[in-house]
Amino acid sequence: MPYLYSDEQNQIREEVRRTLSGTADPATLRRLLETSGQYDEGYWQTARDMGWTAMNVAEADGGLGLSLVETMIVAEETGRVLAGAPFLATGFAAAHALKLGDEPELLGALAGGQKIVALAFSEGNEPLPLDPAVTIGPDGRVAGEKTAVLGGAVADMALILCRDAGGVPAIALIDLNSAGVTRAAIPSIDNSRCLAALSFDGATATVLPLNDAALVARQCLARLALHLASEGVGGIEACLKMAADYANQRQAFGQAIGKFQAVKHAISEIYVANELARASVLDAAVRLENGDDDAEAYVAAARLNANHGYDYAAAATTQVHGGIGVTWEAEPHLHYRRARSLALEAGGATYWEDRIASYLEAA
Amino acid sequence: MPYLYSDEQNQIREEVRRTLSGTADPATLRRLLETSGQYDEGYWQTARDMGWTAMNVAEADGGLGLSLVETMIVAEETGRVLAGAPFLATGFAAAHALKLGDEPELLGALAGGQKIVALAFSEGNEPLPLDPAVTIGPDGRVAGEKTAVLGGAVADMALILCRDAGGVPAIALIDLNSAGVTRAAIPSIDNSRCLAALSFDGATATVLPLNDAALVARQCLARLALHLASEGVGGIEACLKMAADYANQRQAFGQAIGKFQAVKHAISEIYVANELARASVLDAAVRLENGDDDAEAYVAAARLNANHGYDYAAAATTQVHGGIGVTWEAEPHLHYRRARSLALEAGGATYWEDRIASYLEAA
Amino acid sequence: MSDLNAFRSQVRTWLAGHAAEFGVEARRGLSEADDLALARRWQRTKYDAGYAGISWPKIYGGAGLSELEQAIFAEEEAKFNFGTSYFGISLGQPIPVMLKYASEDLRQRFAHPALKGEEIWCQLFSEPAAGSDLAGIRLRAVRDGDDWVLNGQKLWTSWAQYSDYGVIVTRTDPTVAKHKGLTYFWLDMKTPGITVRPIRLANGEEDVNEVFFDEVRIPDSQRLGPVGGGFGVAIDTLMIERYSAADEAGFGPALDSFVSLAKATTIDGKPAIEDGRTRREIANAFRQQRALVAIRTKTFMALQEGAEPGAEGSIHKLVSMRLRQRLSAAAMDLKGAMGAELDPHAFPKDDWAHSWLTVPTLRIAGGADEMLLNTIAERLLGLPQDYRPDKAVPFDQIQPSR
Amino acid sequence: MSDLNAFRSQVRTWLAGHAAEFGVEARRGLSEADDLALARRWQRTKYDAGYAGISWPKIYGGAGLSELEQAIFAEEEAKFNFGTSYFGISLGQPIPVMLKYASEDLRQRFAHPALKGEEIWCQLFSEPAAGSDLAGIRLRAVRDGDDWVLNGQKLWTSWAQYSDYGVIVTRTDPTVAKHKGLTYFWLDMKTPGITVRPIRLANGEEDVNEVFFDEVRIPDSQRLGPVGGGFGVAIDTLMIERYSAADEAGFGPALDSFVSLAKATTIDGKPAIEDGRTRREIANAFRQQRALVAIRTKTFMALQEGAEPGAEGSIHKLVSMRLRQRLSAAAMDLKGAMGAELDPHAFPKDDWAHSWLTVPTLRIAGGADEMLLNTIAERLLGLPQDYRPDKAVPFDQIQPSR
Repeated sequence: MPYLYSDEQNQIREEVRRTLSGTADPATLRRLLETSGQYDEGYWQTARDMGWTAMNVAEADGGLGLSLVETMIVAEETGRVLAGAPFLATGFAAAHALKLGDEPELLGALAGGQKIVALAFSEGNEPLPLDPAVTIGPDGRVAGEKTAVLGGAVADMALILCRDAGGVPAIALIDLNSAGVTRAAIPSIDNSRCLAALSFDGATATVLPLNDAALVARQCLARLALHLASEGVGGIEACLKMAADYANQRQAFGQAIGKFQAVKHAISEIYVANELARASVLDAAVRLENGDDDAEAYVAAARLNANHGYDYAAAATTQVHGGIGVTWEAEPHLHYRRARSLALEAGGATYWEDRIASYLEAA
Repeated sequence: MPYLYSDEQNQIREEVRRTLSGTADPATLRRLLETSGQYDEGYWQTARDMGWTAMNVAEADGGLGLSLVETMIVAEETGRVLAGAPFLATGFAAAHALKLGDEPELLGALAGGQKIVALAFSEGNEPLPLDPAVTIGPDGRVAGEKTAVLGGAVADMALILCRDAGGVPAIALIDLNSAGVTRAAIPSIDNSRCLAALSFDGATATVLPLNDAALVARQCLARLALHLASEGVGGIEACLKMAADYANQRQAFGQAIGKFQAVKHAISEIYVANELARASVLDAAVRLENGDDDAEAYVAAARLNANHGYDYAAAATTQVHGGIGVTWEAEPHLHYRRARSLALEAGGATYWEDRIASYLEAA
Repeated sequence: MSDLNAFRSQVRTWLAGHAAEFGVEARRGLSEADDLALARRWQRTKYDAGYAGISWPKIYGGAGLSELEQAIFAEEEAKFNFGTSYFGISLGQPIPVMLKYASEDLRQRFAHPALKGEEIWCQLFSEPAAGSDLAGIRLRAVRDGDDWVLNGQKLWTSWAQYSDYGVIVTRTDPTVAKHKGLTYFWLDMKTPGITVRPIRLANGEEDVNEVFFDEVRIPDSQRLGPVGGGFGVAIDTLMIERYSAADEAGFGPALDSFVSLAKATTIDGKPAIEDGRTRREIANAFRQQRALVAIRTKTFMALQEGAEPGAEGSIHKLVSMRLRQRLSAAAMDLKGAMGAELDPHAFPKDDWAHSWLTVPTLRIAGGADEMLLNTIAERLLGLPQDYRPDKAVPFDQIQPSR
Repeated sequence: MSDLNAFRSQVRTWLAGHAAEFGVEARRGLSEADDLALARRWQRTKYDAGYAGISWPKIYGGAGLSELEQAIFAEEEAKFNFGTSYFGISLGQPIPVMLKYASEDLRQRFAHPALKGEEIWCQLFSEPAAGSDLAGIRLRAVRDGDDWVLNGQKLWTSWAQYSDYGVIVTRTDPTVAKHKGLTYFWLDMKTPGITVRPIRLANGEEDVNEVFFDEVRIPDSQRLGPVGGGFGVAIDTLMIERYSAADEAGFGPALDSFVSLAKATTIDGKPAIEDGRTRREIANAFRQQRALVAIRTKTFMALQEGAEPGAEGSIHKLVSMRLRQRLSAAAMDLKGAMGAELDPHAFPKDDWAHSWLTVPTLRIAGGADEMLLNTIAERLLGLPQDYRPDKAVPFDQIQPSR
């Protein structure tokens, strides 16, 4: 599996970028920030129309059967323009469990963009609770609460990581519009991410027939993390361009501020962060695509590189812009918010650091 | 207890600085780096002649009975000139146990500079082993090994943190020149620190009559840490001056390199680190002098500020000097070595971080 | 010191007695208009009790005490999160400059209403093309008989939307070097031709403004300092560095609150407080915050002995704001996915996400990190100024920002 | 790719067969003279096997393969810590420049002995007042008939003490702008008037030298490039950026060794590998090192498709060296008081303290961090060059370093 994009892949990127340039814009995101639980419907319609929801789903399941690399190209481009909805990411992660859990119909609906599926895994501050507090009974009744579910305010369905009557972890599929489900949008630093608290009180769900649900949940989380990392790479690159352009144009003390080394070096550091994150994400995608045993550690590396890089890039871009950078109308805060939101959405730094440390410890 | 130096304290500083300027010099330290287990005898003779060994020992015990603040002034000045012997630090720490352990004779000899006393506490990588491997029998016979004892290659006596027959921690005083003691100088990044491995095989020691030897050992370690932190502050200040002078004088690309913000800001950061470390050390000294219950947490803060600041200052000064900075004949590497050595000598970062975290956790 | 301790305990008691009426709980959820009204009542209450201008002369409504009592009061007051920010600029720079440069009549006229919170003043300095570079301002003032006519724009003017008066730096001669052609005035914000437009900041708040000047006519009697001497008066304004109330947490949440959070959360199923990463984060914050407090204590003692404030403010801002940004992000990490939650009614002092969202503004406003590092290098360490190609060039020949 | 894989495995086998005779264990404890002698034998062994100049044309003793085979060999060779550093400069810059600028006779004369390790070349560029600023060199060359007479000093010349020949940049016209008055030569290091004095570095080693020139006379036939064209040839020399053997650990100890250390030590009585601080350190190193490897893999594939090397070298150096410094210090911390131990016979690749002690040199040599960041900004991001007041000024009117 090559580390260089093919001509076809480069064409896909061009097409995605062209399409998005007429669709997603900062003004829309700014509007979405005002209230919780809303997303960019125009962008999402485009994503469905363009078949981005179908890319990594097999042709037999109604998808386009493209590789992870193409999927990550789309993720990166959506991250670059701060697209106002997280459903490509959640759908990409959920598809993995739906495939293994033998849900061809929903998989097809997900690929076709008819259904939005979220991952309801995290409890409290644990992204993947070893011993979930949410339970599912033999009758399929779910009880308990999942907080901060990415896309949960809008999604049609969710995959719930829960504990069955035997105390064993299970993944259960639930219709979020069914009786016994309450959802409350959570106001957040980036409301377009549609975080929600989900309460289950007697709602009925279907346990997916999986050999090792805990392992599948972990794999889904890794896929979510990889998608978010790729969005982050797009964000870093957007910051890099924005900062360099501004530093070339803005004058202070009689010269372009890009001549001051403090500014110049801060921007070079964004470049370095971008190169690290970009190579790392591609590396993880290739290893995951290859089915390597140790792919999770490389996903962890990609996620950490993307999060560190994006957090840094957004803060540095703001600082380079000075006063303008901290106004509502300027773009830096959109990246500053998105970067942090991405970093929290699929497990914080400690979770992923531990994936790497445990992998090397055992090696 | 004031945070401003009195006129007398300022005079002491002036006198110490004047005395040292004719005594300790980089050439001597450079020579000492060549072989392990040697120290700057000229400097040490001066320290004894000037009564610096006696400063913090009570007058009744043969000392000068000055406060911790005066002691820290001397420590800072010796750190500034990279004095080539660590015995003021070890003696200052040991005096605490000797006083509580009722050893007036040795305390007097320490104050008078006739005896050098080291702390033989650490085992493996633990600065204060909770359950020491070195044992002392009912007959006073010591068995086991202490590694990397600061000043141990030269000291006359050592205080050993050991376990008595009842399994209880004890502090035992031993003559390092007595039978059954083997010492091996350890070649190190700063040989003037006279690190040594001490082996005890049937040597006889005297257990100090202490109510809580573990607590006293911890207090001794805190005093050692404070002294080393103060030496570090002197080192940071020396780096600051050296870097600023060089940046003003050295030209590249047609101007003083101090005009380049990368250089300029790096030096400002040394200044900031110096101010933090300096204030923090004084704060800890005042609290320790007052006998505050929480003084140890402030010593930890002082030590961490000094270590972070000095490690940074030495590396940044080297970088500002460019090629010259990494030659044997230049001073930056002397500070780079000393900074790291100080940071390892009384427990690494994790030990002191844990002191703070545990203090706040319990608060 | 014991007098000061007595003063501190007296102040603390008095403040505590007013906390319910004016403090953080009374403010929670108020609209900005209601919050301002409450803040004005609080300012008046302080004035009546002699706490509004502690270090000001009595004839201007002050208590005639020292900067130390002023600082003690501010430190204690900050603990309750009263609504004081509306008056910070007003009483911090414009009025002290008026007390230095204006006639005695004007001093009497303006000092009392400002102290009572009845009138608010703003400081019209920054412009779109002149943020860090104050001498680069362009707003023109042209002499016309006994008047001056102002045209142009100011930016980042704190609380201009509530201000009754302002002080302003203008360019009166563009043909001389940038520092030399400036002149300083005070003016009534209701003068015809002034338009104030609030700017929404990244954290959603609107404490700064654009202010447009369209043929604004003011008499020469409102000039402060000589024609062409405006840069000096402006620097004087900025140098009114009083020993200001500092907060080692950078006015973000206190470290204790991080420790509590670490006790209440887990990492990989174990208490987060036991994880080395959390412990290092706590230790790093403690060591730096305690050092800032120690620097403050030292400065305080030096002030008592008559010293002038030095670079402590720059160090404090630089270190406390970086730390606040880092610790806020770390706290959000500890909370996991819920770390992104942003309660619209929380204050930055109580809430990590708000704190994190607001801190970039503070790393720029009132001296960006880069400018603080320059100042330290140039003023304290004797390092040379950066290259400034426009220094000796007539202002009208400098290439503008594209 | 499969051909390359076959080449790699063939190389690996061959190298492994020589490790006992020439590798790290054979070298341990040798004097530098003995180590050099062993290294020369190793170089000769490679020459005889066709591995000394893998990407060089066959007529100059090479194997006529691509940079990729060269890179693979270098990567595999680095794992054994053979003594190769003495020939790194020699074969890296001077000989390739000779192959480009010298006559065919000279190419034949010099290429083979250099490849065999019989002759060593140095590169006489930097001077006391010209480190990062190459165009600032002062060493004078004055025309005298068919000769040039050289006076002045070079500094930081790697392995000059063992060198038979060298290439040199001189100032032949100080009355024109600094970049324009330079001329480039090659010379015999035994030419009368040349004195080499090794410089001891902070880590105790002596791989660089001062070289003094006192009335050193060389013929004009040893000139490379035109009179006044020396800066161009010098830049050409520095731009011979081959895809060089990179090591994600910055040629310090591998991350595995840190993990092993963390398993073998304790923090507060518990295994250090379980402490969050250690885990974060490991994760930070892993994420960055793996990203560097991924960048290398990508570059490698691009080279196969005919691309030119880009900024990967700068990123690699910047990131790997910072990381090596940080990880080395962290490893020393893990070892506690024994972390300061410095075994005089250890190599930086095996030993954390040595690694830590040597890394500051590497953050300066071959492009200081600050210069790398400038290069990235200017060449890749289109940011402007810093202010350079001496750029257009005649060299003899530039104010010297005090």
